[in-house]
Amino acid sequence: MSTETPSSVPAPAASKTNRLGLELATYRGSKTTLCAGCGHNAITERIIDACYQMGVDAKKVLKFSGIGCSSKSPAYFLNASHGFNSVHGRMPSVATGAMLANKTMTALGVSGDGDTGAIGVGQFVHLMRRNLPIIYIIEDNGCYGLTKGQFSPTADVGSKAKKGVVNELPPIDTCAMAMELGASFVARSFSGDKKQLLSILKAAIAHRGTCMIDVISPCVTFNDHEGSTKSYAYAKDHDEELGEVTFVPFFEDISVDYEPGSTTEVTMHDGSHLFLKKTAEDYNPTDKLAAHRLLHETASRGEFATGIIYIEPDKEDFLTSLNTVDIPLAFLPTDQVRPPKAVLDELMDELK
Amino acid sequence: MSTETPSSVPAPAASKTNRLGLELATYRGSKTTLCAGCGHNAITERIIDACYQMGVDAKKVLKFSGIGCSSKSPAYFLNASHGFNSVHGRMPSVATGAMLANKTMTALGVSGDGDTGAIGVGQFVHLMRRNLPIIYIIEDNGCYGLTKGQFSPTADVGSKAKKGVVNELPPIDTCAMAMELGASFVARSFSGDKKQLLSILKAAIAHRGTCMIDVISPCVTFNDHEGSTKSYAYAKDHDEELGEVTFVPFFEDISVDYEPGSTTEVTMHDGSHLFLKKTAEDYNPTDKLAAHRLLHETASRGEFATGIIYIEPDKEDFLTSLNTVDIPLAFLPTDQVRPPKAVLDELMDELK
Amino acid sequence: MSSPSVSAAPAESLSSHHVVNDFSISVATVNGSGSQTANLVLLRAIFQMGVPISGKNMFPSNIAGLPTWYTIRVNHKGYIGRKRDVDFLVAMNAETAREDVMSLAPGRVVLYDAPLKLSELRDDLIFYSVPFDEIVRDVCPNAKLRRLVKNMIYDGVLSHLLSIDLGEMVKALSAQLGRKPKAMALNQTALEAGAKYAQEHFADIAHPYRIQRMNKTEGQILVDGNAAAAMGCMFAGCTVVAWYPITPSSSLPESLISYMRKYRMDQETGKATFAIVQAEDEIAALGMVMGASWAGARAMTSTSGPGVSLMSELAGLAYYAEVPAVVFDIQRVGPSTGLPTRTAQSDILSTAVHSHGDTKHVLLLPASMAECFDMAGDAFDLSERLQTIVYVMSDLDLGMNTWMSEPFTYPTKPLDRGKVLDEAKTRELGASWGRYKDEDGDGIPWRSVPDGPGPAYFTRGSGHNAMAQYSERAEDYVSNLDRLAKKYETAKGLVPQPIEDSVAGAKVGIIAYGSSHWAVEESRDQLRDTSALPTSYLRVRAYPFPDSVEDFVRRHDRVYVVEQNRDAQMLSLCRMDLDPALQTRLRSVLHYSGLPIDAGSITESIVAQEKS
Amino acid sequence: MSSPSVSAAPAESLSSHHVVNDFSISVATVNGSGSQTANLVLLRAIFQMGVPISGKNMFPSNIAGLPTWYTIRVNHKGYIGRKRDVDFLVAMNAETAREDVMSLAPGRVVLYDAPLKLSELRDDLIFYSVPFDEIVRDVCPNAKLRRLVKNMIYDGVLSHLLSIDLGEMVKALSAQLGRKPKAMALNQTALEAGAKYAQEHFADIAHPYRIQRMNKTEGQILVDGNAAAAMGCMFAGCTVVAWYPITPSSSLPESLISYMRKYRMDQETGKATFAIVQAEDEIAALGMVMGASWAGARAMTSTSGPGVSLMSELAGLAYYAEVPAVVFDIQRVGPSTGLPTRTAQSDILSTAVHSHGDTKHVLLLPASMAECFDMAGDAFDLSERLQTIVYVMSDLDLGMNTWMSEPFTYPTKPLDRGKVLDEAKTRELGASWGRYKDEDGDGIPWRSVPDGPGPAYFTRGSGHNAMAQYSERAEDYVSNLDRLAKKYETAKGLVPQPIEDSVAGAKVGIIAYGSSHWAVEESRDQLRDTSALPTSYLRVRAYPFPDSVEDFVRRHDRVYVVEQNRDAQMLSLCRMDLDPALQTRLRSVLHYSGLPIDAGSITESIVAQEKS
Ligand SMILES: Cc1ncc(C[n+]2csc(CCOP(=O)(O)OP(=O)(O)O)c2C)c(N)n1
Ligand SMILES: Cc1ncc(C[n+]2csc(CCOP(=O)(O)OP(=O)(O)O)c2C)c(N)n1
Ligand code: SF4
Ligand code: SF4
Ligand SMILES: [Mg+2]
Ligand SMILES: [Mg+2]
Repeated sequence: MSTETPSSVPAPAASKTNRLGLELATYRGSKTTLCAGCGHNAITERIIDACYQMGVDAKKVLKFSGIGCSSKSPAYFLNASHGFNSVHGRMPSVATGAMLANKTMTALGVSGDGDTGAIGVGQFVHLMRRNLPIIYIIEDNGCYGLTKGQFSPTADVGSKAKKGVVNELPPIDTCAMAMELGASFVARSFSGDKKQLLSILKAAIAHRGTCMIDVISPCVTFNDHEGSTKSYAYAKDHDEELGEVTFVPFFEDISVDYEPGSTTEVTMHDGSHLFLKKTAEDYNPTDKLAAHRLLHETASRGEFATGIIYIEPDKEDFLTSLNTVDIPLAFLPTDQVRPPKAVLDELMDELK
Repeated sequence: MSTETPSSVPAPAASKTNRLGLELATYRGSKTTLCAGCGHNAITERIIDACYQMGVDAKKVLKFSGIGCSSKSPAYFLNASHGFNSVHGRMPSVATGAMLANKTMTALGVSGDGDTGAIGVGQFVHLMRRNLPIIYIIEDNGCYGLTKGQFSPTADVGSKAKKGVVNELPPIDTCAMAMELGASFVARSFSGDKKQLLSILKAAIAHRGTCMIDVISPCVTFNDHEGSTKSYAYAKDHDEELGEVTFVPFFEDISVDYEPGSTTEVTMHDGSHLFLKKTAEDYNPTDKLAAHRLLHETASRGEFATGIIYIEPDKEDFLTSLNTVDIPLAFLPTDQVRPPKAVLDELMDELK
Repeated sequence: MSSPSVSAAPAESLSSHHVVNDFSISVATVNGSGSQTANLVLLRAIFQMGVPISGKNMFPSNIAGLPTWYTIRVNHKGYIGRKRDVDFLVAMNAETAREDVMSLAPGRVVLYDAPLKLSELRDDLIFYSVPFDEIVRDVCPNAKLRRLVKNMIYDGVLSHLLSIDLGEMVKALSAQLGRKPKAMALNQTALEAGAKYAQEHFADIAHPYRIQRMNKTEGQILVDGNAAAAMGCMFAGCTVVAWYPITPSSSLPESLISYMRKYRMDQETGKATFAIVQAEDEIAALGMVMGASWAGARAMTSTSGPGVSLMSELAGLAYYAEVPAVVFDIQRVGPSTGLPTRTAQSDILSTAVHSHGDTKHVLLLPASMAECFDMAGDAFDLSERLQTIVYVMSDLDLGMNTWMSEPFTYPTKPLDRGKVLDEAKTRELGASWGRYKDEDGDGIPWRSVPDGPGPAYFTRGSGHNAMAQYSERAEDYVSNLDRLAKKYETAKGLVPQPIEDSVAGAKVGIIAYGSSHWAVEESRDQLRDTSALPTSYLRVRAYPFPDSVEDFVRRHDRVYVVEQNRDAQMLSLCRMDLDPALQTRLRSVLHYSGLPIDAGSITESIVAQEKS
Repeated sequence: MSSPSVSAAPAESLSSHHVVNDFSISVATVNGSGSQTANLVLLRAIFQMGVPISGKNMFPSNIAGLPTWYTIRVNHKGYIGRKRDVDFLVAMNAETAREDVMSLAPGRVVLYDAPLKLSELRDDLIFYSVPFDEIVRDVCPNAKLRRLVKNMIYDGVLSHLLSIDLGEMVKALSAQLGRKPKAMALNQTALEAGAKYAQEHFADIAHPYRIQRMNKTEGQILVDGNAAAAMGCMFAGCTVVAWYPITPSSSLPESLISYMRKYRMDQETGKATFAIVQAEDEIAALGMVMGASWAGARAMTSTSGPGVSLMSELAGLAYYAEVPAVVFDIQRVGPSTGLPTRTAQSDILSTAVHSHGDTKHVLLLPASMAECFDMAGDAFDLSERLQTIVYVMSDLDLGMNTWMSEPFTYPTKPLDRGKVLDEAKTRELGASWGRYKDEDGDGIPWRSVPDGPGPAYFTRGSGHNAMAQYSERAEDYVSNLDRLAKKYETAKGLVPQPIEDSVAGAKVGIIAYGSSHWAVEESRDQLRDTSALPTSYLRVRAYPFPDSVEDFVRRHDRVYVVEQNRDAQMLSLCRMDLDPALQTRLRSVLHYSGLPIDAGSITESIVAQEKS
């Protein structure tokens, strides 16, 4: 049946190259199998752009993910990079291990809000705490896309009042958590904000430490809010023409462009509204308490603060603190990892 | 070999009774098997005092814990209450289930900083988020007592600079997390502060919602800080008289008493120092942002803010939002849980 | 078709006469294109004509844009297992069309979307080309909906080609869309347009496959196993549900939510006699179930392989602290994430010995819709009676596919809440009560539930004696573990007993379980009719095995254990548990392609092994 | 004593002559009272006298205040398994003293703390009463330390009663405390005071147990299995360790940390050739190990039952995505939390089939200190060679108790990093390389490591074909699973092979593994000498079983599988894997009290089964 071929999607324009002399196309991955209009695809595009523009050496990149629609994305960019699609919620530990083995690599992880906020929140907490050098992107759609639209712990994104069992729970603010726990680069953006997302990604590529980027990324198929009049559930029950539960309509990408310091309203595919507030140009992201205030104040107005929320440029990262030799542990020759016989003799003598 | 007998430790004084006409002794549990001087024992005593003084009906209390020295404590108080010592880090889910089954009970959970902050932090996050009615006590000693003194994610408590693999990680502030995530009652105290801890516990008994109480509780046996000159590790390597690794000395309880608004310095058994800052009498614990500021400012001075840090008295709790019938689900009669035959007939007809 | 089976189909050519009520249809589309209504209408129309059918969906593990096959089997004898070969292909998906066509046996039929030009591929098939885009343009003015409406057109075409009464199609459509007049009207128009097109263009061709009215489905229902199990849970008095989404399990708790909200909630006050919580993961889901069961509720969760793996540590606690818990495992293809949308019976062995230490669990093995319903009730009763975790081992084929069934029987047996101390028993036992004491010699102790009349005790997963006190004594540990082993013996008499269909004089036996049942039944007929091999059959419905399993093996020379996994997992349990002297009689028939097992594969395997 | 064994000791009375170098000592104290130095000094002094010994600690699962027994077995023949009965009791713990005394066989000896007044309890034992508190007052002015120093006094008394050279005691003490002059002086004073007291008060009594110099320990070391395994890991070139504390595993990574910091870190720059991380739990620990192995490191973790259970989901990913990982399981008593400080071999079966879906794992089964060391190396080599998770199934008895051993052999075999693409191989295979392609017919594919010369690929736990592309095709799934099964076959030839000790003409065979080995060796002598039953012995050292296991069974009429669990887990694997025709030959000897298995129990069980 379906087979994801490793062949790249042809690049739109030709022959423009970056500082490594590479074309944009070399940063692409396999063809996406996500729904048309899914925010995740837009994020994939920005990752490709950012790596291309920053002249990232794809051979030095490790891609990671958990399980979910979002977690499939790493197959859709950087075909020249090794990737590890792990199990649900466990990407942080797998990425940590890989970086322990080879600290010279650049880690780029993609997770979902369910993958990170539900089953994976324990590993998320400890990843943030360690400040491991990694770009950790949450493709945040407030639902479980791949299992067909259940609410995730960040549910509420742009949605109206919802009924049912879990929906009254407050959303987890992954930015506030990341900051609280020790991540040294915390940002939020929107999948449709090309300019902002690209610049955040480029800044993250330049930062050493945990870059936690929460990207609001609409799921066009499962915005299953009973309170939303254009939702999937509504269509299922009320739509006079559709009447089919397995139909996935094609959607156009949503895109926005708005000024620093301003607020914009985005109408989602399901008709709900999202309010984004971009941090002003004079916002100082190195003041943690101010960053907390920003998050709380915008949240209390029902808005999402976007931009680089917090950054601590010089914070020591986990790998540095471990103080390993310069050669990646993965490639140490035997004589550096097997002590000489004299050492065993010494140990044996002590035990005699 | 060892057997924990259910017989109670005899109560010190006799015949004084509470509003239920019960003596303090009836609130006791089995004899503790924790080390002499362990902060956890002092907390056990305060729980007994608080339940006695509040006239709690022990038959309506459910005790929960995970695994650790701390998690053994529920065996040492309220023998008349059912208790469930679960597995490491999973107390939140077990307690949630039990309260779903019987919402008329009072849940009282005891965990450790390892049990909560390491393996259990995922369930902790979601417990806080749900605001389940429970008194959730972390007996916080900054280490794994039961497995002999490894650092826990709250390590740093009163300790000096430490070397080694994990020690450079910042501690998790469970109060800040609980608040951020939605717990409606967040407090911190010290096991040796009888007065404050007792009054916090009594307030918690009166509150409906998640009461997260982080109680700093020194481990007298494993304060294994290499940087601390009176530590266990130091003794092991340097002490001229001891020279025995399995010896556990007896310690006296540490106790403190200091005024609201003031700061006190506590010398721990290992010689390290702890600075406690009690919230002032005019501190307003209903202002979340102020509470965040308090935590951050005291932390940046190397102090621990103690007292009720945050409270949201009217926040809806999880069980209320589930809107179940008044009778506990556990005790519903068959005719309320098995729909009549007509319902099955109706369902069958729809499928024909 | 690119997937249906591992081995190639025998190249048997179709004779020129009609095949009536005995063929398979495969509709190849792209998922997310909304073909479900069309496929269900087709299925239901045939069902309404009294002809036995089954419908199986082979869908990809994504949301939209990848190939999907919906296969319908029509069989007058009532065989509803998967048929390996496709007789009638509806090719709507450009991506797989070529491969799908190439895999057909000669003489088979292809209905395809005209632009695919499939008739050029082979000359030994019957092709019907339909210009769906042209037809849809006429019937559907809203361009956005055309992709969707195309599907109903193939139903219309099929009604003509297969002689399905158009009226039954319309009736089936209105069962689906009756409450949505606009959708109904649009789809009916499309249906009729398809039928009309076929009448006009294909009237002169002899159509080899036909549906003819019978009376073999009267009174029956069409349902999927997850819905059946959900109903079972509701009627079993389930009060607490904690779950985490995972394919192919999610529709069980999701169906349960709908049923419970409709029938177990006061429609005015919204007050519910249940609590359903979407947990943060499977560990939390089982933790909640155990907490709730411990506190006296009837609690369950539903998951699939990866979730079961995560539950391993708590499963051991349930076993050792003797806490009831009901877990549905809707098995899918492993190892690891595997093929989430394919079926298997491959969690059997690891679940039977789930968790570290000496643990042994009770597994129930439903094979039909009725058993998905009934065994939900059995699971709660057994779990409370035995005070342990009970797994209901369903699978994707049962759980998510559409099956015919007799209507379910209303359960009249009172709920068995097990040995829970009531006032009288509390008084009777008095101070001699011990939470883990074998009062009755069956290994099952008396349980005290919080807030009930019994005394309090402290539940723990660490060492304890009969009085539930903490103990590290070797004697206490051994006697407790021996009692647990005895309780497991007791379970053998309480679990659903095997069902035997023995044929006098048969030397060959077959042991099977769960969804393999239907293919086994059909294979037995094939073996009897074409290989003159009469077989007896024991369908195992639970683990641990009642004694009758050993008896059955003893009474046959050779016994084939048929199952859907690579590692012969049920056979392994037989090897572990049955008389060593009988082991040489046991043989294995395995199927593990992710597609439901089919009769032909079983027959071939047994015939081959009988020869060797 | 309240715990040593399930069945009662045979009431055999001691004859009046001396027993030399063949008895057991049990020191009953309270944990946290600091008796470890005293017990190790006692053990080491006897060892220095050339007499074979073993020391086993039976400690509670808490930190201080509960009963602990340290048992030392002295045996001139070199039997170092547990001895069921205690010959010499040192009773320092009021709480258990009575029960400990009552459980002794007649004629045995008790040394006790005078206030316990134990001599009143029985008149068929030899009692020595020592007023420890009085003696300690004289030798230790610091009142706080007296509780501790008391312990060294019993060593002094024992040196006299057992004829242990006091000089050897002092030497052993200085091996422990040599670097701490004050502690050394204080303890030596206490030791001498104890000896003096004994000389003065017990000179006229005939002491029944005696140590006499031999030369059976020369050149040997004393070590515990966790330290041995840690050294093994260091010399195996381990570079990444991720772990989570759990008894009885913690001392393995903790020892490893000390060794690595000493020998694998530049003492000036602090730069390390390793990374050791205390993870947040066992799931994360295995995740880190897998990430590290995937990226090319030699990575390991160490845990016990509850941790293994939690690792279940990731174990399936390691199997299916073919990622190396080394996991030490230092087994303790389950189910659930069970008895964390007691020993068992009860994770065997569930670990062999760990995780959902069709999974099968490689288990290594060390039985000695040397094997704890060597198999650490084997585990890394096999895990990288086979590209899968490998479990080293040690246990508490091996891991935490003190054992004699020949010094370990320096490994000279080059590290086997397995089939990792280097420049040449990358060029050779070119575009035909497929991550999951069976290039060499052994089921083992070639692996490309990130940042190495090979091409990039996408690793996933979902369905994939030989080229590592996502695939849901039935054919791809089946061929991949079949290749994994073939790889598992290949493993049989690569794992450590069984060690056989066959006796000509023996009709009875014994199969055992791991820490049971020592009791089996002793039992075989008992069977031969007292029951005239010669036995052959196959010690299995790994799973899956090499063919020699089946051969061994074939060559014997009856084969006893000896193991330390309730559910006959290794026997179950034999039942699953070995020729069904051989099954009637297999029998079971089980021991599951949490205490290490002893020879007497095995002998009794085999003799009884031979009779029946
Ligand atoms: C252990 C386990 N439990 C459940 C699942 C089923 N599952 C697959 S994806 C998913 C949720 C994905 O949600 P999210 O991370 O938000 O990603 P999205 O699809 O929304 O991008 C779940 C529950 C699984 N794969 N593994
Ligand atoms: C799954 C699992 N992993 C590890 C352990 C071992 N273990 C027991 S207690 C404990 C840590 C306890 O630390 P904490 O919660 O801080 O309690 P404390 O003993 O310090 O009071 C650990 C790791 C376990 N019981 N279960
Ligand atoms: S289901 Fe939602 S999240 Fe998944 S691919 Fe489709 S639009 Fe994206
Ligand atoms: S080890 Fe520490 S935490 Fe545990 S009981 Fe002793 S003092 Fe308390
Ligand atoms: Mg999501
Ligand atoms: Mg702790």
